[in-house]
Formats: sequence, structure tokens, C-alpha cells
Amino acid sequence: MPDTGAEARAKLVRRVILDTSIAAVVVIGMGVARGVYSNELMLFNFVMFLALAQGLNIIYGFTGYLPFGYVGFYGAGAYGFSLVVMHLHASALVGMAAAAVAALVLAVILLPLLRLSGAYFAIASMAAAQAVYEVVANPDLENITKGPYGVSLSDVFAPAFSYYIALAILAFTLLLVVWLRNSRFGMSLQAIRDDSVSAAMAGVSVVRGRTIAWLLSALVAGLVGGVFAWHISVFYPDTAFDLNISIFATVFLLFGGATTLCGPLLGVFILYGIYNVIGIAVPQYFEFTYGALIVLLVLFLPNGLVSLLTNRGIRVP
Amino acid sequence: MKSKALALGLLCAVAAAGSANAQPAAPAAITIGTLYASSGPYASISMPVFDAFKLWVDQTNAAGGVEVKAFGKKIPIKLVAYDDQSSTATAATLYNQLITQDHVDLLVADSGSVLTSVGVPIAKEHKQFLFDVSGTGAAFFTKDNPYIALMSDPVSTIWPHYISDFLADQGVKEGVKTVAILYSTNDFTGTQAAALKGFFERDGKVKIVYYQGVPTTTSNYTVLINNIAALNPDAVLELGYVGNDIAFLRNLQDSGEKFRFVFSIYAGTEKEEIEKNVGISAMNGIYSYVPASDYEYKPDVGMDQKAFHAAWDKKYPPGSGVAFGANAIYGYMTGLVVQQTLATTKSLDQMAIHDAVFGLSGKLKTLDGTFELRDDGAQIGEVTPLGQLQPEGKDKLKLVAVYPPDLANGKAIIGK
Amino acid sequence: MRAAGIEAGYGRVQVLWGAGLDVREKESVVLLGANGAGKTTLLKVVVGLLPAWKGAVRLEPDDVTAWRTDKRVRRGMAYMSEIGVFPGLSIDENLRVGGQFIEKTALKRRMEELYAYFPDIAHRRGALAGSLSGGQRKMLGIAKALASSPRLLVMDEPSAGLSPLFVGQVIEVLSRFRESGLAMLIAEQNIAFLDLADRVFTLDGGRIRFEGSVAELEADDSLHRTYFGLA
Amino acid sequence: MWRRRGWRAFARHDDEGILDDQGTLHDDTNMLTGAIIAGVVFGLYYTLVGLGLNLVFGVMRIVNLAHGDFLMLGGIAAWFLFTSLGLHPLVSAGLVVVVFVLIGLPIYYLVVPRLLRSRDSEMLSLILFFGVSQMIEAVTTIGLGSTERSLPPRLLGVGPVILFGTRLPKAWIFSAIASAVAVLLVYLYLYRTRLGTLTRAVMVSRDEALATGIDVNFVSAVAFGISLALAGVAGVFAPFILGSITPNMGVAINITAFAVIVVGTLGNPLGTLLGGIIYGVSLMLMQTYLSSWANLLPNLLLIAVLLVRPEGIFGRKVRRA
Repeated sequence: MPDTGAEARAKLVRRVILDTSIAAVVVIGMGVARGVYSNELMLFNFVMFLALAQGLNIIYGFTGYLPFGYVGFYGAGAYGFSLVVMHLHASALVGMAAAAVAALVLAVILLPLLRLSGAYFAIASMAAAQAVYEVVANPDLENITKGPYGVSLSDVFAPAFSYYIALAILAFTLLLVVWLRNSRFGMSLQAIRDDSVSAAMAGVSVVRGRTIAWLLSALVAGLVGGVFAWHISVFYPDTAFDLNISIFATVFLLFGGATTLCGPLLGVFILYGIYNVIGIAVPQYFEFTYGALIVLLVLFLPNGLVSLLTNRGIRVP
Repeated sequence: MKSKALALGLLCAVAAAGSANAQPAAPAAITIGTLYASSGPYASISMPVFDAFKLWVDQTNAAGGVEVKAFGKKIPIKLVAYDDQSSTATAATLYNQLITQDHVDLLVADSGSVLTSVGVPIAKEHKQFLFDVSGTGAAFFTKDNPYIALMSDPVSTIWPHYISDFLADQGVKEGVKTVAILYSTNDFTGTQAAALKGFFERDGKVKIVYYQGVPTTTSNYTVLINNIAALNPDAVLELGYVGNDIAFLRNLQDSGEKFRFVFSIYAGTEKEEIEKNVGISAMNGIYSYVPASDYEYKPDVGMDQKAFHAAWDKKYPPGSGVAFGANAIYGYMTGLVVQQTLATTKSLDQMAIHDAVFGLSGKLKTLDGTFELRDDGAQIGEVTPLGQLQPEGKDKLKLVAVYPPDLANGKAIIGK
Repeated sequence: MRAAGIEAGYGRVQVLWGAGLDVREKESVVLLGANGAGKTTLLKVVVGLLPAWKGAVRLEPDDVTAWRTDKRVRRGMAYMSEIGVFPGLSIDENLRVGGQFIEKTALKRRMEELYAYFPDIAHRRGALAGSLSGGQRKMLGIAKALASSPRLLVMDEPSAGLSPLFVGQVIEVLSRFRESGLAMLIAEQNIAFLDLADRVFTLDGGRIRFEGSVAELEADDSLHRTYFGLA
Repeated sequence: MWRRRGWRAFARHDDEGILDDQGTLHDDTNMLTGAIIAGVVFGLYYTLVGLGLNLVFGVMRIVNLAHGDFLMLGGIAAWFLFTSLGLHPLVSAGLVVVVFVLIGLPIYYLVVPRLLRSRDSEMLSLILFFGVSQMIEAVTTIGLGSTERSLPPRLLGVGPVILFGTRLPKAWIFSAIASAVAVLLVYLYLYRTRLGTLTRAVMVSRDEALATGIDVNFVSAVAFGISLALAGVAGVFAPFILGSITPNMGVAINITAFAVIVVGTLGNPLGTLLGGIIYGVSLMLMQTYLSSWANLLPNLLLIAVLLVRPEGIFGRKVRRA
């Protein structure tokens, strides 16, 4: 905040408190839900997509880069976790650390992609995710990754514990977004997104800013992927690298509205909620409706649900 | 707020436990939960299973329900089925849904290893017995998990041994010395390829000159066929899914290359589907497994193959979408196992169901052969003879079982 | 051509606040204004690339406010943007695109006329416009705009990016067309173009500040200082 | 592959006492030339697959993520016309061209002009057409179920054609010819017609085209229609090249089509020819020497070209900073 007046500071504090309480309500709510609703896996998927949509928010909402291959980090996390647990017989928490490292390493390797703009970046990141998948799923690497035959991690299977770790990851991600929304760093990122040339002239390090956002975003996906592997314990590479995961997260984010805290949350609760209620019974009709919804959204509400309010000048947390 | 929710949760748990403990009177219906994939890569193996299972349910309900020994009477079946659209993530949620929300009495998996895989740990976690229709993944069957049994389809490592036996036995006599193996890199075909490689190396009679995996999404084989032809193998084994086999057989015909022995899994197991897509001339002489849809076992229970095929055609007229084939048999077969299980189980407790299913092992004879389980739940009874597609009349092909000799109903013709 | 009471802008940002100007038959008008004054915006409204929020544009005898650019071009208006050419097309193709609405043989004749005017580009007809020098590109831009034989040529900063030497050439070419009876509306900040002007408008902050002859402009002290400097 | 008399042919047919001129000599060089020739022919088909996608990108700067689904619809149309009316696929191809152009125009006017007005249309187009793709896939699955469908191979002739000593399916030759014709027609359209020149003008600069008074919407709508027609024609040949068609095949096609057009220069339809051939040849080489890694190829090609030479072969700046 450039303004250092006491009033501005008080305003900032109020904002941070509001944002943080929203985050807290969501996390606690999802914790409580596990006690009252027994389809734990469905709740777990909600937690996963809440975190993924916000992770994507970090890179897209604040820098304007939309990686279609976001699932690559998720898959890298899932396999980082699995490899350490399978080969080193490490504990699940060590596995989670490995998941984080795997996603970050991949993010560093893919840093050059940030030189590309818009659609090229989106497509290249998708190709990158596919490439990682092709490597992981290759039967020639069966001894390492189990190739296409899938991973089984029954030794560390702990659905309750891993659910709470997933909640912790969600909390971490939400706090990251709160921080980005209210910090000088987050503001400068948005300045870069809107006009990289002037932002650079104003002394904001464009490259550094984007790199940090990219790594944070990858980290979130990696952690979510790791906890997914842990929670589900048996999976195939095409589960961990399912392009639909990217696409769902993207649609949720855009539907709610990027750069905000509430937008992606709304997107997940509404769309994934509908998906689970209606989609299960009549998937094809739902797939059609879903597709139509996306089309209408892009044409008539490209900045998401929250833009109904922000267009009227109302600040949405 | 939190404590309130906790209390609510506790209440629910107590209620659930209470209802489980009190042995209720006969329920109004036996709930069977299952998944199917109406779209995506596994739809073509999932839909026939599901349709056949539905056929069994309808038939049973039309007869007044299924006989349940624990209550000494017939009870109608309520089928709860969800569409996972070939997505494992969706499937996982849905297995959970069936167990925790719908509280199904019996849980039947989706077809194929991939969609079954996610159900295995969930069923085990919730101590729910899983009727595994055709998920043959070796990792599913472990001694410490009593909550699974494979209905049909022997485990992948057993399936292919008639191929190597046949080549080592009759093939060698006719001068077959070399073999090329081309497989799709997925659990189902990959394990079969690896098993075959092991068998050939163990027997040491036929030499493997080409052993390659290709991605399951491979849709054209022209160059691969050219490359294989360059090595001049006597036998070519192509192990893939339906789409792979269609592309392979079409390209093989187009290439004009001839091999003395060509094997493809689905040419026989989903004969009608393949025939629709590649035509008869491309299939003539091809070797394949002989599924129960083309082989007449004498059943003690349920319809025989002819009667079932007729019932299928009546319910799903040819051309209505889903073709008759091995997977249809698997679905019906699963229904029969369920039926026999309920007819013998002491209660609907999941361990009692486990006991009842394993109690059928070795005794149950259906249109799919003899149902026999290894003690970890893997299927070892239902064998699939090696067969060959041979001309029958002018424009028809018949799948003739040629090996092993005790199951054979025809003679193999090995090309020159 | 007459534009009156134009209000327009981009998104929520309003740039023009009731600007208006007119160009009479065979008259040459220069629109003078500093960077950001709204010159380009006003021209875009005139040629129909930007909708007017308020006000009207008339191309006598029609009210063309709601017309699309292509319809206005058919009616005898041509626009030369700051870029002015398609660098990825050949010189020949640029002219043909410019004269897209003209019948085939007439276009051929028109192109020969233009090549006669611009010998510099005439002998490289097949070359890509992108390979031309800045000055030649400007000439091609003018030729392309004129290919449709317009009655009114609207130009946005023909001097942009040119060295003073080329600016002189451009003015010279334009003056020849002016003599042949072409009406012109030139938005500029380079006062050298005043040589071409029958009348001058000045635009500042999205409003017209002055309208009159060059002599009247020079007579106005404050305007004189703004546009001619203190020299 | 060379097919001529050789010592191995003798060895092979020795015990049968037969020697015919089908005797075969295979060696590594022949595998190599075989893969390259097959790759070129196969690549021509992929040129056809990518051509329309690239045309739309070139003219509108939008990415039609439903391109593969339109291709699938073309295949379904050919299948339907054959099974219900007995139409030959080459006849269907002609019908598909007309119908798809006509379908393309309204779709363009419904969606694209509004899309192009948005802040980041290139990006949003990806998402929008993903939605369209979902709708098409859903409708097809509801209407037809999800099983494989194809046309009898005999329609395009069974048996191989020998090209420079390499045996290729007849269907490949047909689709390669169709593709070559399509490329030629697109070339003639772009370089020999008035509308084509205007189209190229829009490709060079949409703003300048608007300023020049080109009816950009009409030009784009026609390009969009042509693009769908090209996808449809590629779809008609799909059962012969890819074995069969299923409602969900679109996504995989899209990824490959992207690779092809990125390699062959984005926004330059004729560059697609080069991209298709490079893709085809590399795929066949991968299948020959490293078959299980073959799927890695389009992805790596795509990333490598974007990073090393993002402007493609004919050049256009795509980097941001």
C-alpha cells in the first residue's frame, strides 16, 4: 500500500481480518463436514479442488498466465510422494515433502515457458504436463514408477490423517491468496499483469515476481497431488495426470472470478456441488450443460460471478 | 457450532451402529450398487457388462426376486448404478457414495482393471466385499484383503499361457521358430505381454525377435507392421484394447504382409464389435482367445450361452449400440455369482458374504466355465482356450477352439 | 463530412467530450493536437472504427453514425491509419486491398495511375510492404488509401516516425492531390502540415478549442505558443 | 521397404522350394527409408488435420479447442451417410465440405465477434471452445453411444500400394491426396482470389484491415467455415487412418494438431504442410526405434519449437517479454 496514513492502514487491517475469517470459515467448515457427512472422498475432492482453484488463482489471477497443464504439478506431487514412499519406505509426511520438492523442481525446469505469452504458454504447459505423464507412464521405467501399471501405497493408507493434512494445505493456500491480495508484492504482481512495461519502469522486477508466483502455484498443486496419492493410495498415472483436473480447476476459477478470494471458492462450491448432485445421475446431459455454461460465461461474464458486484464498484474479498 | 456438529455426527454414528447391530427383519429389497462408464475409453468394455448385469436383475425381479437364504424367501433387487464416465477420480467418489450414502448390501465393481483399482482400497477400508467383475490387476489380490473376489476373467498372468503352450507344442512341429510381441502399455495387456515373454523364455522353444510396447492411444500400426515384417517372425502377437486391435487388423490387411500366426485379443473376445469395424476378410485366420460368448460350456446354473445370447438380442436388438461379446457374459456371470451367494450366505454381513462367495469356488459351473478362486480372491477356474477365426460358409467367420486339446472343437490352420 | 457533439472513449474512459468538426467538398482540413488530445479517437469515430456514445457523423447527404467502416469506405471515405499498410502483403496486394470495392478493370486503371504518382514503389510491385523504408511505406499507405478513389481522405499522423526530409516529400505529394480536388482531414502535431490546410481545428482534452484559418491560428497568442513553440 | 530378391529370401523360402519375386530383403536402412516415406504420407494427413485450426488462428487469433470434435463429427457424418444411404466416403467428403461451411457461418456470428471484443480473447477462446467441445462430445454420446465406429476398409480399396519400395495402405494414399488437394485449394483461395487477399490482409493485421474498410467479420466467418470443412474432411478419412472414431477422440486429436501447427508456424496455414510432415516423419521414426516413447513426441516437439524458435519457420513474434 503506497498510502501510509493511519486510516489506510486500519482499512488494510480490516480487509486482512475479513479475508482471513472467510478462509477460516471454509477450512473449519470442511473439517466439520467430515464429522457429519460420511462420503469422505467427496469432501476430500472438494478440499482438493478448493486448493487447486486457489493455486491456479495465484498464477492466473495475479500474473495473467493460465497454465492448461497445471495438472502436471499435481501429478508430479502424486508421484514424488509415491516414489519416496515406495522405494525408501519413508513416512507419509516425508512423502509430502517429496511431493513439494517434485513439483518445485518441475516448475523450475519449466521456468522458460514464462517467456511465452497467453495461449502459447497455456498450450506449452499442457504439452509439458503430457510429456511428464508419458515419461512416468512409460513401461520402460516400470522399475521406478511402476509405469502404466499403477501405484499401490497401502502401507501408508490413512484416510483421516490425510484428510486433515489436505485441510492444512487448503488453509496454507488460502492464506497465500490473502497475503497476495493485501501485500505490496501482490499489488506489484497485478501491476505487472496489467502492464508489464510500465511496471518494469516503475522498478518492479517482472521476472522475479512472476517466478515467485509460478513456484508458489506449482507448490500448491504438488502438495495437493501428494495428499491425493496418500489419501487414495491406489492409482494409475492417467488418474494423476488427468487433464480434466486442470480443466475443472480452471473453470471453477473463471466461473467465480480470478484475483479474488471468494470467486474460486464460490466456483468450486457451486459448480462442483452441482456436478456431484446432478452430474452423477445424468452425466451426458450434465456435460452438455457444463459446456454450455462455459460458453455463456466466457461470452457474457468473462470476469466471473464476482464481476456482477465488482462492476458496480463493490469490493469483493 | 463445532461441538454441535460433532454431537450430530456422533448421533449419526450411533444410529448407524444401532441399525447394523439389530438383526432386522427381511429388508424390502436387496440393494446392489455398481458403476458403469457410458463414455470415455472404457465405455466399450463397461457397457456390455452393465447391460448384461441389468438383464440379470430384470429377469430375477420378474421372477419375484432373488432367493436369500438368511431370510428364507425371495426378495426383489434394487439396483443403484452410477456413471463414472471412465474417470477414476469420479469412480472413487462414487464407490464411496455407494458404500457410505446408499449403504448397498452388495458392491459390484465397474469393468476392467483401471476403474476397479480405486474401488479396491475403498472397499477394504469400509470392510465392504467387492464383486470384481473383470479387474484382473495382480496388485488387487493380497492375502490380507478378504474383501474382494474376481468373478470372471482369470488374472492376466494366467490368461495367455495357452498361446505359448500352443506355439511350443504344435507351432514348433510346423516350423514356427520366432515370435514378435507388440503390446499396448497398460495394465491389462502389459501384464499379459510380460507373462508371455516369461513363458517363451522358460520353454526356450520359440525365440522372441521383437518385443515392443506402444502407447494405448496408438491408432495406426503401418510402420510397426513394416518393422515387424522386416524381422520375418513366424508368429505375431498383438495385445491391445479394442481400438488398438481394430487399427492393427485394418493396417495389417492394408499392408499386405502375411504372417503364419497372428494373435489379437479382441478379434475373438469382442468378435461382433471388431467385425463391424474391420470386416471379415481382415479377421480370417486370426487367432484369439475363445470367450464364453463363443464357446458352449454346460452350465449347472443360469442360462447357457445360446439362451443368454437370445435373451440379450431380445433386450438389446443388434444394432442398438452395445454388441454381444465376452463382456456381456462377464456381466451375466457376475449376476449368477451374486445369486448363488445370496442363496447360500448366512447373513448380509460382509464377511459372511465373503465366506459364501469362496464357498462357491470350484463348485459353480456357469456358461463361463468353472468358477474357482485362489485364496486371495483371484480367478483361476475360468480358462480361455486359444481359438482361431475360420470361415464358415461364404461370409461368416466362426471362432474355433483349437487348444488345449481337451477343449478343442476344431483344428488349427497355421499359414505357410 | 460533418461530425458534431461527439462523445466517445474506450471502456469506461471517456476521451472525447463533445468534439465536432467538418470538412467541406474539396477542402483540406488539419486537426492539430498534442499527444493524447484525442485526435486518433476522433478520427476513429469519423471513419466508424469506434462507436460514438453521443453525437452524430454525417457524410452528406446521409447520417452515417451507425454505419460500419466498410460501408463508409464504399461511400467515398478512406482512412489511413498511423501504420497505413499491411507489411505482410506485397505492394500490389496492398493497393488491391485498398481498392477492394472497385470493379476489376477500373481498379487496374486506378493502380496504374497511382504507380505513376509514386514511381518509388512502382518498380517493386511484388515486394512485401514490410521490406520498404519508412518513407516508402508512407507513400504506399497514401496510395493504398487512395486506391478506392475516395472523395475524402482521413489521415492519422502521416508524419509519425518519419525524418524531416520524408515529411517534406509526403506534404508535397499530398499537396498535389489537394490540387486535384481531394478533400482531406489530417490529424497532426507537426505544424509543417499547416501548409496544406484550408482550415485548422485544434483539439485539447477531448474538446475543440479553435476553428479557423491558419492565419487566424497564428494570430491567436496562446495557441500560437502552444503549437509553434516560443520561437 | 525394398522388396527384391536377396539372400534372405532364399533362406526363407528354401524349405518350401518356392522363390517368387515377393522375396524380401529387410535391413536397417530399409526400415529407415520406410519410416521416412510412410512419415511423409502420414504427415500429409496430419497437415489436413491441422490446416483448418491454423487458418482460424491466423485470421482470428483464437484457438478452436473444439477442432478435433468437428473432425469427429465429420467422421460420424461419413459413417452415417454410408450406413443409411450407402454413400461412398469420397462423395460424403464433398457433402461434408458444403454442410460444414454452412454450419461454420452461424457459429462464427454467434460466438466469435463477441469473443474478440473481450480483453484477452486468445486466452478466453481456449476456454470457450473447450465448452463447445464438451457440448459436441455430450450430444454425440447421447445420440450414438460411445462405441467405436468405422467404415469398411474396402471402400478405399484393400491392399497395399508400393511407393518407392515402401508398402502403404491405399487409404493413406487417398487421404494424402485429399490433403494435398486441400492445401492447394487453400493456397489458391488465399493467393488467387480477392476474398483470399482480404483474408491475408486480416491475418497480417486485423486493426489495419478494419481501418481499410474490409468487412472483417465476413472474411473471418468464411475462414471459420472453411476451417470446419477442412476438419470435417479430415474426419471422413479418420476411420481409414485411425482405425475407428469415438465421440471422445477430439482431445487427443487437438493436442497433435497443436503440435503440428506450432511446429509449422502458427498463423501460417501453408506452414502446416511442413509441420505435418515433420510430425509424421518423427512419429514413424519414434515408432521404429523407440516405440513406447512415441507419444512423448508431439509434446516435446511443441515445447521445443516454442522455446527455441517460437516464431516458427516463417516467423511471428509470440514471446511476451
